[in-house]
Amino acid sequence: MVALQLGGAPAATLGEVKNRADLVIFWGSNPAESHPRHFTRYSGSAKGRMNPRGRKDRYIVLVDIRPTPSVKYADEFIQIKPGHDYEVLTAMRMLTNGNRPDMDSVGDVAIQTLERLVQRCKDARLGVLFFGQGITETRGKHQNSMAIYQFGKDMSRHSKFLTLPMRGHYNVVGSGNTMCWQTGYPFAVNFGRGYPQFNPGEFSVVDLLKRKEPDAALIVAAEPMDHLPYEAARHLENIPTIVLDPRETLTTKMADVVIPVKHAGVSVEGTAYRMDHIPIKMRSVLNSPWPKDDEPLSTIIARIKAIRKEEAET
Amino acid sequence: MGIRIVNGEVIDPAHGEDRVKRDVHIKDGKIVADAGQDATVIDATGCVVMAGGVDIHTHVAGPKVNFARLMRPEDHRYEHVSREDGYERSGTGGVAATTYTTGYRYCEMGYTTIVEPAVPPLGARHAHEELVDIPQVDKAIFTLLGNSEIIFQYLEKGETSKINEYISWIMDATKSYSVKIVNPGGANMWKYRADIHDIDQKLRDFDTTPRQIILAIADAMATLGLPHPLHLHCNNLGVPDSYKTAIATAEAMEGRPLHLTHLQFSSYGASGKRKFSSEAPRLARMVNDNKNITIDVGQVLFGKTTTITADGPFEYHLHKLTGSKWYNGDVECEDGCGVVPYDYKRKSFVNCIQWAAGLELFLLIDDPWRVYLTTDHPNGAPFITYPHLIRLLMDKDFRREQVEKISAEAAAEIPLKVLDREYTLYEIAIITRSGTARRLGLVNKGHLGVGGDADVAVYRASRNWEEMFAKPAWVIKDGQVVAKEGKVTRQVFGTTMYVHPARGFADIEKDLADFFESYYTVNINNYPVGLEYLPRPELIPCQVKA
Amino acid sequence: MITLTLKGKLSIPLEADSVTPDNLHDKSNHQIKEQTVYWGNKKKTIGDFFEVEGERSDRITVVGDCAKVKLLGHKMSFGAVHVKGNTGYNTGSYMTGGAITIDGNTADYLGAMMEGGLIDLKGNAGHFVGGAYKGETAGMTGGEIIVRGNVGHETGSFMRRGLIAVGGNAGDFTGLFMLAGTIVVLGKAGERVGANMSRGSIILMNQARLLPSFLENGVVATPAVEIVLGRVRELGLAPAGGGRYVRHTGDVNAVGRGEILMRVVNRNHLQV
Amino acid sequence: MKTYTFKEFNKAMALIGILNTARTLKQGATMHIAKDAPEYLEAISYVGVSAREMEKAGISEGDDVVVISDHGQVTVQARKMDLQPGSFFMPLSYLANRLVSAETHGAGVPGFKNTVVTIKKPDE
Repeated sequence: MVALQLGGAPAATLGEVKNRADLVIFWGSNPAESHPRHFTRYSGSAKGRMNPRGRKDRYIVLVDIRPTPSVKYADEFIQIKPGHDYEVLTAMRMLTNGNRPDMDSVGDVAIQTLERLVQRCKDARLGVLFFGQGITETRGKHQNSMAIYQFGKDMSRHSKFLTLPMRGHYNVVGSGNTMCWQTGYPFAVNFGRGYPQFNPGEFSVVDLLKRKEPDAALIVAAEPMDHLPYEAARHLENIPTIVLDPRETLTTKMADVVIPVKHAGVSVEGTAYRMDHIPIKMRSVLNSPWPKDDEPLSTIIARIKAIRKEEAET
Repeated sequence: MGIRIVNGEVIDPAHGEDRVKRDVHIKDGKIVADAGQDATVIDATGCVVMAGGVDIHTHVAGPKVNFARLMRPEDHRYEHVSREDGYERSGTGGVAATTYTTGYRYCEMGYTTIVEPAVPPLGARHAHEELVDIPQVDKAIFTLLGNSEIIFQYLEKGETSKINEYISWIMDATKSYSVKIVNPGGANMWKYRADIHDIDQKLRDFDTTPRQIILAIADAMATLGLPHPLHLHCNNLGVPDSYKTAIATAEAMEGRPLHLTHLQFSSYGASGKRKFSSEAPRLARMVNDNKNITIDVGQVLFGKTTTITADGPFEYHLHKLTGSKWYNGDVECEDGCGVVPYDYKRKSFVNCIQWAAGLELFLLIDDPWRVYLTTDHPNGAPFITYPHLIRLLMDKDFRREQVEKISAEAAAEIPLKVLDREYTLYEIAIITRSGTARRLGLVNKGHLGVGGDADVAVYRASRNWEEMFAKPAWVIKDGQVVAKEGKVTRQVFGTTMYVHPARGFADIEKDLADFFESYYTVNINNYPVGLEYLPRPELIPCQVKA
Repeated sequence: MITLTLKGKLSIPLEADSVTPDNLHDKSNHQIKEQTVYWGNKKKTIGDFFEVEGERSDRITVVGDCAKVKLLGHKMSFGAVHVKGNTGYNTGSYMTGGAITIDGNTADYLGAMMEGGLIDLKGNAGHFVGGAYKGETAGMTGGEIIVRGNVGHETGSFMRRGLIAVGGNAGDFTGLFMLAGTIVVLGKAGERVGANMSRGSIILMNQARLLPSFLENGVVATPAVEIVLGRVRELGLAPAGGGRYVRHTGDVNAVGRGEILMRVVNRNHLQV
Repeated sequence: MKTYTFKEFNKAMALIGILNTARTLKQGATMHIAKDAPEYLEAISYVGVSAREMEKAGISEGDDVVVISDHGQVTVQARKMDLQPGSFFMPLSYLANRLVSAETHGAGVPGFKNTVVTIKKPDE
């Protein structure tokens, strides 16, 4: 996200990958485990307009620090030294732009290997680089994604090339999109002064919790006690916490108030955004006695407004 | 309870009224003959009374607009709408403002209807979700079909009736109002990193040409009786000699109705020392001579903005030129888009020519009913600059002052410097509401006759047209006062207008099922946008000619 | 002199962008107390949090642990702010003139988007010292920042002019996307120094591992470095003088006219 | 003070390296059962170590080991994985998150794959 804000990216919807891509690179991503259906639907064996034979029409490269279970689906595996993605990408950008790095290898990868990969990208009808959290959560963080996008932009001078993040979590893209059209920012938004302010690090949840700044928390369909570093999440144990969730989690166990709600896409219809920003209509398939997410929230807002009004009048 | 606006001067070009002193009566959201004795009286002494503004082309919602917001946090950092200022919902400004801010700002300028003109079918659901969050105005979307692979397949086989059926289906599936074509075939070629440069150039994947695409879609739209004709962004936009493509496109229509959008961006020639010139006079002549054609200008104004278009190759060209941020988003089987921030500078020769070309189009097209005021928000400039643009059109002295501030080299070359025409208030009312409403086929909008929608803007007359149009004294939406003195006083939500054309031209059910199965990554059953996405739907009837 | 003394300990941060000489210099003691600060989601006043002494002065002293006080000296253009303690986020951001002195440590975005003036930090700073906010493509455009302790990542990102001198160590990505200006690091610099820099100079007094996109370009002993170091000394740091520097130019993936000057620490360096 | 032979010293030595945490198929599939279900606990309670380092530290497959970082420590089973020496692996979960630093470097994302940890046998 932050990397996108720094420079933008050449991207597309996943159907483009299915229909046209003849070179697919996965970098710091392990789709076999994290996105098990990605391969068959879009990037691997999927058949499309220019790829009538599916897997046979694509060359697949995996770049990672360890041979993950995805290796067996790839034509080539490039193992790099942990924490050296940025250096390797820098070298690849140099090769793309016609400069040869003055060394034999970078991040434990031979320059010739990178040269071959860059040439493959240049020769591709449509090259796609998918990158995962192996890039964004290691040393360099968003700057690593930035380097990927920059590589994509450099490569766009030579061939049609796309760089796409492998976003995890159900509908994380949807929440980013909605935040964005309502506040201008995708996450880390502070409404404290009556209007949206944005600054990751300053207003992002991990940082706020780590600095023990919040004095109450309302958590909607998230599992911070499991998914955040405990160093941050433990602050939630000391403050009043309200959780909206369809089922029991580590967070609901810790919460002061739990409001069970319908499971979006299971017992309530709605819209979810796929990782390529395509909105998908979700249907309701099961009945549930609980309210929809927005009902308790609307009630809370109405009540707060009423209290504020009373306060203002007295 | 009704409203009676008294003592104002009514400008209602749809009924030929130019500064007529008469009362305007409003009741139950409509203009009526008599609002009754208990009506609230608005004393509009010293004011002109017009219908609410109707913007025919403004990028305010949908995936690519949201990418523009996402990509530029620095665009929002310095401007905001705050809870403290009494707004119902806070938001941020900048050129790609947030949805609520967009609605408030349009309202505060006296606009009551806006059209988002470029939504790829796959993004329609997203666009409608954003429209739900745009208050104060009625709204509609146009669907992008100029690079639709389904249409290309039918074109190859010459299956006209299937094209009719598909367009009818997709209008309904996207809850859209009309069809927009952007760089026909160009986005498809961009999937090979190529572009289209001629309306008779063949595509690579399909045996068809832009000319065939445009004509087939225009004919289908006529058959379906869509209220607004084809809305076209020409091939080869933004480059020297783009005017030739625009003229060739217009000629290709052979009298069919056509709306050429942001024509300013297609009005460049390659003459002069810098091989970049304004050919707006030629295009103006073309428009004057062809009564089937209407245009909106897409005026460029100086300052920082973000360009957003479905024309992927053009945005890449701009990115290479400026080295600034670039987002590209190709949409499977349908279209593409690009986003690049841009800064129009008074020092830049090219930018000055662009600025002048837009004004030349305004001043040289004789019939105000066929030229409309837009900045192609935010491509030429953000929509909040409309009052400034109006002053440029109405005040030749002000315009001359501005010409003196631009690059001297450009100032010496532009035809603008000899143009003395000044728009009248009556003409401004046409290019900002009456004309656009008529071309959109909105019979209840853009006028103050009995039966019209009670969307009214009351402007306090002033010789400084910019001030006058920036802060209307009252804005009325659906019969309620929603803004006073240029500030929203009440949050309301308008309707989303859509069409539902007739079906039954051909059976395409199996074709579509096969196509979705083979080439899309979404299920056809999940593809159509239902009415549940339009909380206040307004069906506009199609007029099928017998 | 205006003295603001923090009354208690804060856990919820305070946005105190009203604490600048620009805003307070013409105000009476009472008026100063009435100035707005934002505390969490509440609008409060300076008097709610600080004891206020003095009035009508362009010199402000802030006393207490202000680690949770953000935006001190935000957009200030003249006068002096002296903080006897720590400060929070965005201290001196967008400042155009005057001087800020901080006796303790500070958080991220010290002097971000700064246009002019001087910031002197005795302790450590967080990330983005003299940096650019997210999405901005032009950061610091002038002024000087001296940090006697350590700094975090992305110091001087998108910097266009001015000087940043770091007495201690720097994190990764020092001088990221730098467009011009000068950064001096007396301690150790982290990885990826000067990534994507187009122009500008980064002077490192210790060895650092550089990106492949920097080309070694000979050993220099340039008077320009001595001029910069002279200024750094005037500002109170003590870099060794008279050394020789290995000059690296890059980032070749950007414009490539930036330079990283790395002090030759021992004679064997060139063989390494 | 205890004295070691070289071999003993090697065995008593803790392993130091960078912990990489990530989703696994099994963790993803079992997390929806319940967070305290035995299946989920089994899916998350291990640390992957390269064969070479396991031998070096005298750890066998399935042994309990203590993983320690600056932020916390957990006891999990050791599992042989195809990794480079100096890098370890744990599935994403609250166990691994005991170890991860909340420092985000201003990006809002913690270093889930960049935590320095020490792995050693539990004290007897």
